[in-house]
Amino acid sequence: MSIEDRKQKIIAEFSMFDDWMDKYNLLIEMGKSLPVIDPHHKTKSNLISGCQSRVWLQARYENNRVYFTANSDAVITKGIVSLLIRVFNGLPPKEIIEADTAFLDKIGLKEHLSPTRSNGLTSMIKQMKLYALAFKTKHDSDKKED
Amino acid sequence: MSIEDRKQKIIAEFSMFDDWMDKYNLLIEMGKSLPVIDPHHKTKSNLISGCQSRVWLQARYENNRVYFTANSDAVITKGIVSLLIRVFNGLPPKEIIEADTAFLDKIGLKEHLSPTRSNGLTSMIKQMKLYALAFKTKHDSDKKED
Amino acid sequence: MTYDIEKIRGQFPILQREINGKSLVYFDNAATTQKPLSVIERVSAYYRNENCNIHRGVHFLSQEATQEFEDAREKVRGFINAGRKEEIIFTKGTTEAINLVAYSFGRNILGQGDEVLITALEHHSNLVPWQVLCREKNAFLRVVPINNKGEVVQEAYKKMLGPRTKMVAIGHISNALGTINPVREMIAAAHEKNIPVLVDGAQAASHIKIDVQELDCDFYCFSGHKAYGPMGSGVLFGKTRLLESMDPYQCGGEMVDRVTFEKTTYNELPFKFEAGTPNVESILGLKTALDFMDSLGMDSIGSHEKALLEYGTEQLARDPDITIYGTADRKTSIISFLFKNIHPYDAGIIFDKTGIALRTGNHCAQPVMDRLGISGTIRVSFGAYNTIQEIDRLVESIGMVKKMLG
Amino acid sequence: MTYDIEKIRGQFPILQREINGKSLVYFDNAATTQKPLSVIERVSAYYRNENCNIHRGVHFLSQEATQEFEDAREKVRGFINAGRKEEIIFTKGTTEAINLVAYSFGRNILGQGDEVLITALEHHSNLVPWQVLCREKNAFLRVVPINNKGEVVQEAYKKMLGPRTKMVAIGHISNALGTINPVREMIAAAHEKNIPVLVDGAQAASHIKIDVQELDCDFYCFSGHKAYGPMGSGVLFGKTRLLESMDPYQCGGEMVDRVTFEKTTYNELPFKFEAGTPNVESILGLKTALDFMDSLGMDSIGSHEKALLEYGTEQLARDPDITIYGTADRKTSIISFLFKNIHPYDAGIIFDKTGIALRTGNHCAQPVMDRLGISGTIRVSFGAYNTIQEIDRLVESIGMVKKMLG
Ligand SMILES: Cc1ncc(COP(=O)(O)O)c(C=O)c1O
Ligand SMILES: Cc1ncc(COP(=O)(O)O)c(C=O)c1O
Repeated sequence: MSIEDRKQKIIAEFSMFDDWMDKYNLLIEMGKSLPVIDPHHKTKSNLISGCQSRVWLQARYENNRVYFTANSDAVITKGIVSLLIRVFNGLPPKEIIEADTAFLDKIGLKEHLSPTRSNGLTSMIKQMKLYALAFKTKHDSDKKED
Repeated sequence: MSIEDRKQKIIAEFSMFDDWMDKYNLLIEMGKSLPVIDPHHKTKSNLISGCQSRVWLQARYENNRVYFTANSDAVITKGIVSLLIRVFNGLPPKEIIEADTAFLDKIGLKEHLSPTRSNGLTSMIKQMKLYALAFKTKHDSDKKED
Repeated sequence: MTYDIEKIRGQFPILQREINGKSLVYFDNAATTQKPLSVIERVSAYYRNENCNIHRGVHFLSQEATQEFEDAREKVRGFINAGRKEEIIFTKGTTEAINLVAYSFGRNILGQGDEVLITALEHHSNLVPWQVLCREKNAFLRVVPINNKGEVVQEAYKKMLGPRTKMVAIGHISNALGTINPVREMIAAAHEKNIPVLVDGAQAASHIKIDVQELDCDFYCFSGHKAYGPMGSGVLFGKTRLLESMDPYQCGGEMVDRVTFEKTTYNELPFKFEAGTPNVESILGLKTALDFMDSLGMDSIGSHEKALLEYGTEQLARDPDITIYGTADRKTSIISFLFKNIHPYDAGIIFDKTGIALRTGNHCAQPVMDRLGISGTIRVSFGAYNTIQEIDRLVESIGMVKKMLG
Repeated sequence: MTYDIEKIRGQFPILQREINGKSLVYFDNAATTQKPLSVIERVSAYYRNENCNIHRGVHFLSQEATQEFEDAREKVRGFINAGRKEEIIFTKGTTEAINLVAYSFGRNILGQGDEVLITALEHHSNLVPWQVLCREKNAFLRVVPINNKGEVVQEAYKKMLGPRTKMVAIGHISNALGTINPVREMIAAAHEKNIPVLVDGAQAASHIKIDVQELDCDFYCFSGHKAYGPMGSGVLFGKTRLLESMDPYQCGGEMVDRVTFEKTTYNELPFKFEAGTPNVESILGLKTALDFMDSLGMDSIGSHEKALLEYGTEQLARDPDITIYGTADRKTSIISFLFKNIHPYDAGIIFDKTGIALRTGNHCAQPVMDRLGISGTIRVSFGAYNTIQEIDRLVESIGMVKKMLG
């Protein structure tokens, strides 16, 4: 599924509900399907700074695609990071780097887009893009050496 | 003349005019009758700080009374210091120390009462009272030693 | 005089606001208070009719605004009962005030191996400046411990006042737990050993009557924005003798007397410490804010807030899923708590959705959290306009939080 | 687009005011500008509907205000064309910005015997902080001379950029004389020797388009209150690389990442330099002020003010009793002058009585006055809302001054 399709699918899922309570319940449910980070990756270096809740995020590169796992001690944060992973998982680095994340606005979770440092969404997205960038850079330079 | 009488007289003189121009002309005229400070007293230590214009003020103590001389390079300032001297000159220190100078408000020169540091009126009054205080302290201690 | 809560609320336009379809319950007063109409209008009137740069102008606007500005200084003097107007320095807030003292006073008195004493309750603003200073001077930052109720252990404090202690810096009221410290006794104990004391009154100014002469503190500071005044207004009180002995902090316009390239002499107090164009607007607004509090009476505000604290504590304490942090014998206006098994951040989001503005996190007091073995709390903090009904709304929302997240 | 002066004036309520029975002519813009209604209303709306403490709150008000605050940062970035938003630090004004750089940057790079270069035109705020720093470091403050027209002598400047010069700090526009310095060339010359340059833009921000990337300055600062914005708002731009290398200035809330009693780690840019509760009100107002200027266009403001400067200069130059100080080839918006035989203070009082607000004195630039051999000047400074008719009023008042005092 393309990144656009993924976003549309998520928007559709959320648009089924009018009520914030239902939206949040859905978000919390989604958190439960998060590809959970392996406990031994729950290290300080995988901790995303700037969140009130703790979020660990780990990435690996396989067949030119990036795969993420994550976890958080807050269930709403967990829902959000799982949303992001649903959108980004298994994509080539370039697509992740260039991805636009305004869709979060459309699903009625606008409050998480504000630049307050407490929610850390910005930090999460930044970290995912940084991973993608690192893999891409490595990939490109490996190629050159061939 | 008592200090009260002096103030009343000045208030009466100014109340003859309605117009600020006439009041200021009177003030400038009054400046001309200032007991002018002797040039050799125009020293740095007699300079009052905090005025945009320079004001020198000197005091002497004679027969238990304080006498002032002064000068300024600005004619309005000169008028103001001469007003003050008219009120304070030749009084015993105690009366100067306790004097209330709100009469300046009554003569339509309120702007000079504001605590801006540029006009220095507050500094002038403070300096005159300080002189009076110094003379009184000396006087009292001289007496004790008698 | 009765405390007419509806009339008081009517003075705060923001309380009419709806958030997420619910009328706003503002319980984040320890972060910043809302502003009464009188303050908002004072600021607006200033810009409409009076705005100018003060102190050195001879023109009418400047004279008028200078007068108002200096009247505000006199008002602040009276509000905290300082002896002299010159002892009131305007800053942009508590943080700047403490940095000023650390820089201009602390650097002079602190030598290698000396000690600065703070408590485990301090806000970062009354901790990091001393930490940085101590590092610069190879001195030690000593921390008086707190007990499980969140009270500073007084016996420990007295023991820690040692021969190397050069400065004590203590909060009047803890912003994380609401504890009121016995500052008067603590100051007396420090003074017995000739140690100067700074009191961080950021959380006190809007809740209790402050009397710096009675406290006999050497420095006292607070922020206007936490006391119904505009942002950007702050107060540092200092004893004349100490202020006179200190070097300036920031340098520039206003704080100088005579400037040449070779040498600069400084202006007299309080201007020596007020470099740059003063924030006239915020100081005039602060005066109006203090007038507002005086019109209610600090005692009345205090008893109203006490009633809220008691009722709120009662309600929360009754819930077996809630733990309250900070149970000092003397506390005010703040309830910090946690749910069992619910992350405070999650709870905060649900509270917000139900129209309740409160704060979650470490409240710029990480060491307090470390001491309590938690990463943060949910903090409800009251102001003069809060009501019992709003606490009932909180209790309702607690139900919602538990339903969704429990 | 035509420059509709009546419409512009209509946006400034204070211009309707009468002073001493005359309508106010406000010619003290270099001290502080008046505020358009949009700014006054922005501040008021903030306190009525949006007020709260930002950045760490999860509640709606805090999210919303944080967004607005960070939008304002982006607006400032665009206004001075900085490359990155993180390079914009909010301060309370120019004075604080320069003190920050002197403290956090100057102290690191300056050693014994090194030199800081300023010009003879500087405002005290861009002089005293360097003087104090040099004294602390046993370094030297070098002053580039000006010629009789009030221009920095460029040959001297280039010669003085020596092997010990570690920092250059220059005003963009002189507040005493109106001289526009060729900062771009001066920066290029300093950079050839790898010397960083701070530009004090306090007098520039409201008059000319600023482009920090084109200037290639290392630091740039200005005050909101001199650019139609609220008091208490200021901007420091710094290049990322330099800001990253610097220690924090003030310490407290907001600027920390993790705090323990042993050690504190600092927040990332720009927050590392923004300790304490930010002055949200003033920064939102500043954004509106920049919007106001953009809506007129900096070029239009510039040509309007140029016309005022030319007309005013012409009128005053024609009077044989008047001497104009500051006749640089490139100058803006400021006329400093003196009467023969009339003290500027006396004149200022008469001007005030006729409703004209201008400034007399040394304009916080005593060294400039010393250089010109005078104790002060009468300064007229223009803003976007001033008119030719107001200059005619000035000329009328000059007649009055001479009649009364001449
Ligand atoms: C050239 C210049 N630099 C610095 C300043 C200081 O600005 P502020 O007082 O807003 O800090 C001013 C104005 O007073 C100025 O004109
Ligand atoms: C106890 C305490 N001290 C200091 C501060 C810092 O105040 P400000 O951010 O207004 O400088 C605060 C509030 O943030 C506080 O609660």
